[in-house]
Amino acid sequence: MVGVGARSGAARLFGVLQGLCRETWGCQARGVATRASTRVLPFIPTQDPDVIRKVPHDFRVVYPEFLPNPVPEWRNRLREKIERKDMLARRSNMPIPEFYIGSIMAVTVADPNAAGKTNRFVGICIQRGDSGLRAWFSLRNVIDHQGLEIKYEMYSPLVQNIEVLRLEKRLDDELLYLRDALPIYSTFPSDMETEILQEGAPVPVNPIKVQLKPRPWHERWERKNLQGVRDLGLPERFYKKAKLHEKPWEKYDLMKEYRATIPEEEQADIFREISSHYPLLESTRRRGKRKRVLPSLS
Amino acid sequence: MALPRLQFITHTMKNLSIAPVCVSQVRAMSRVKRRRSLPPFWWPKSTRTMYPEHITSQNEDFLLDVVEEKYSSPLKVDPWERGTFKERSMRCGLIARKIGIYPMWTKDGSRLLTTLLQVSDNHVIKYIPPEEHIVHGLKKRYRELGAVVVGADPIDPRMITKEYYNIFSETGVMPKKKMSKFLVTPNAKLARGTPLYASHFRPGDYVDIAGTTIDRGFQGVMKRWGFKGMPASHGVTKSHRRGGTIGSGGDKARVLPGQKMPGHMGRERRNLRGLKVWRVNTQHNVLWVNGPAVPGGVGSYVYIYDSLLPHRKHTEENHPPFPTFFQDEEDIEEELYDEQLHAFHLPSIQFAEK
Amino acid sequence: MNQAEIRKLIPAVRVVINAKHRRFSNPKGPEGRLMMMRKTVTELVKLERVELNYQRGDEARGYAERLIASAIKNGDCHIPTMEMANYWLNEKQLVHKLFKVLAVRYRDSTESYTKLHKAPNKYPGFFREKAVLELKGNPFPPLEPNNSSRNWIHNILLEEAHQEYIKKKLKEEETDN
Amino acid sequence: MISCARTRYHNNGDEKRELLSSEVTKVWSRVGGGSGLHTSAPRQEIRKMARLRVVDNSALGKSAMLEGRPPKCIHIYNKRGVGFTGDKVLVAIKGQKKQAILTGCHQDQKPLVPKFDSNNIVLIDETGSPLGTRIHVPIPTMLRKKLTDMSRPKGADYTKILAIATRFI
Repeated sequence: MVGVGARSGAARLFGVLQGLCRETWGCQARGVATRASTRVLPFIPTQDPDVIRKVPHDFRVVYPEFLPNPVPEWRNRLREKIERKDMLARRSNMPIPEFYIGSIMAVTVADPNAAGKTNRFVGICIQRGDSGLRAWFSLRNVIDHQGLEIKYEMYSPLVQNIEVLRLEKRLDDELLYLRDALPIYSTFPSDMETEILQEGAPVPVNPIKVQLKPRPWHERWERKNLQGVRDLGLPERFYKKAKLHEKPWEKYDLMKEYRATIPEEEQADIFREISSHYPLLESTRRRGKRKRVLPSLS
Repeated sequence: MALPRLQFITHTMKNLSIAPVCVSQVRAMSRVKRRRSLPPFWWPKSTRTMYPEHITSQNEDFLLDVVEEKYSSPLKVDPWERGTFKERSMRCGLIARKIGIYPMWTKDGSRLLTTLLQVSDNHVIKYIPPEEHIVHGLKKRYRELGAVVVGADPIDPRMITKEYYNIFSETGVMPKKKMSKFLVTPNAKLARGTPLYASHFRPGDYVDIAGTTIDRGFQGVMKRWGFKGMPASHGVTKSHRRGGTIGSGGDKARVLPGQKMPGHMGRERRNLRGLKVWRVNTQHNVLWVNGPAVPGGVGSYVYIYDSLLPHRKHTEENHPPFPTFFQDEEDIEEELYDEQLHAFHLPSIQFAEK
Repeated sequence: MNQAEIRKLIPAVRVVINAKHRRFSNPKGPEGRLMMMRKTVTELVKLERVELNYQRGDEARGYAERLIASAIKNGDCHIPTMEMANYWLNEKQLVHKLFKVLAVRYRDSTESYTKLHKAPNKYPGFFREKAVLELKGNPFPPLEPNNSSRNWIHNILLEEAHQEYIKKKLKEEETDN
Repeated sequence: MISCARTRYHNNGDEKRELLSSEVTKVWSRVGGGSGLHTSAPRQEIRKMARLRVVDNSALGKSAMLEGRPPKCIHIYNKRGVGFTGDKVLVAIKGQKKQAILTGCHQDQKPLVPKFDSNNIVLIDETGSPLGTRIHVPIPTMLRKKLTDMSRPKGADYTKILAIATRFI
């Protein structure tokens, strides 16, 4: 007697009861006190197996801030969904192009104190971080022999325009060592023209190796396993000490690696959710056709 | 002695065993016990003991069908007469869950952090008129107030005790996970089963928020009270994070009450007053309130009231929907923003040349 | 920085895990903790059913799941996966078992590869939660006998109630028509 | 050693620019970020005893920087004791006490506020007018508002610093 409708109704009810814990939170606290460690429930993948295949494979690299912060205590599916909606709303007004650490960018912001009420800064992207609406990146340049860095929030409504003048990657994930490098490596003219790459070409990796100034430095770069730096020329004792601080076992810690990522299936769900905006995202991803121009420094 | 105690129990049970929240006094002295590890003896146990019952799948489906049928159509009661707002009227509050924090920007470009509070399935469970409402305080003001019991978040009726289930039997809504009692003036009374939505508050209103802070367990003085600790070297041994002396000799020769010492930190009820509501989402029932300091971690329950601050109180000219916003009867936009807030779908901020 | 790691794409673990790892104290520090986990994972792959403390079993379970999942996904020609198997399995013949036996066994599996049972602990004795961790599809007799619960009293009563419910519904429909 | 490094790697650069940058680098190694002197905490806050860098062309500041005796912060005219862009400081420079305005800070800054590689100051006198006639390096635009707010109609007028700046960022 109980028809299909009732069955689906029962399923919906079950969803209401279970859903709050499972879908929205993805984690549950064991015991009464919150001090007990939080348990993370397994992610239930989408029923459609094609979803993972349909997501463009490089989306997580191009739009990393659409992936939430993986700390389970701070996660909530509804909040992430609303946040993504806001991000897309902002992007439809102010397109944010594809960029990487090492790309040379120009950012125009509204500034009530500037002469023309806008302020443009050109520089190399040395760091980017945070997810969601908090996402930011830092640009560095040397102007009048003075090193300058400015941090920009990607979704701040003060930002008028973001241009990528030269789209390229570097060998490292952070270029903070440019603070200790010779100023020539972070000097870019403010009237730099956009270098155009061929369409569909992969993003070039700039293999430039930077010469650092002699110590003292901001950080102990010999401990950071930097790729984009020439021989540091330090005495042997520095490398010995760096060796002691290495953690070679960390790359085998499978669960540490897992806890720092968003699972593949969940990423597919996130990018499927924003898939109706793909035309918008893709049209603003790389403006115009580009061609590779070799950097003058290398 | 037995009779008053029995009376007390029956009265509190009648009032649904929920302590009055609006009139609770915040005690800052550390001598007073600030948190209980167990609920009070008269608190009805909500969930029953679960054990593997191995119910067959057909029976499982049948049970779900029964539950579904029972709660498919909420109990219809005749709508009560709706009062009008007067000076000193008190409205019912809401129960919400903290779901996260993220930045928003105002129209002059300044950044602010907002806390997102989800008003999840709030329903009125009961109205207690002032005559039946027992107030232990002596103030006349509180004797004139009734109370509205609100529940939030459905719970599977198969998981709870009969005692707890009976509370909801007349309401026609699914049993609730979390309940709270809000003091109201009689003109703000609400019929049982009335759904409450986030649109109970408008953007620009000021609210008070009460919640339980994050439980940090037993902590030392550096974390709990912000002591400086002691030096890392210069002959200090085994005392780097200790508080040092706690009293003096001489005539006192004792530790003064209220001395800051290590102990349990967090899991205390805290009130935040006068937070601005910046934005309301009426589809998902989410409120964006000012600041990242709403007590509790992500997922904790908080109670939202109209602000009691003298300059934030509502007036007869400008007051929020009274006694609540009946969202099923009126149309409302999906997203409501405060005037000063920059909505993300608006174009970038530009400053005009002088 | 406060971002999800994007260099690797990892399939979801199909079991409940702790939000943070447990800090098993070890004189060798974090490395020693991993070496301890390695022993358990090796034993599990070798024996397919091990009895151990619950906390340790729950922690090692995630590592075993991830190892098997990567073996299924990447196969034995993928060098990083092979290095990982080499690290996690102390006995080298087990590397063959991982790729040739377990990866084949769980290829089409849609659920978790391991199972964790809570086990009774000895009395009198030092109380510690005990557990049995096993690989699914092992050759041993099952720990939890799958007896039918159809004849249990509450199931019979519920079935009767179901029949009555259907009859009542039918009658209601008839009266409506 | 620095000039060595430069000739080795950038011998094709502009000659004049080389000279300037070598001076800057020499001074830079003394002040701000990678200073050999241990000035302040790793956060590079401007507190008392922090070495600063004069960026105007006043004779006093120029000679102090060229001698390699950068001015030392001995007081900060705010209530926190940590200097931010636009704050007034008292510096000890070549045995004299001089007031100065901070025009750039090295510690991590909020979004949209430029972070400089060195802690820059411009020397001023009691009336707020600068000792030099030019500022070599860019200064942040937020100084326009801050210095205007700091100025008093019958007191010190700091806005003259804005007039001698060459570039705003």
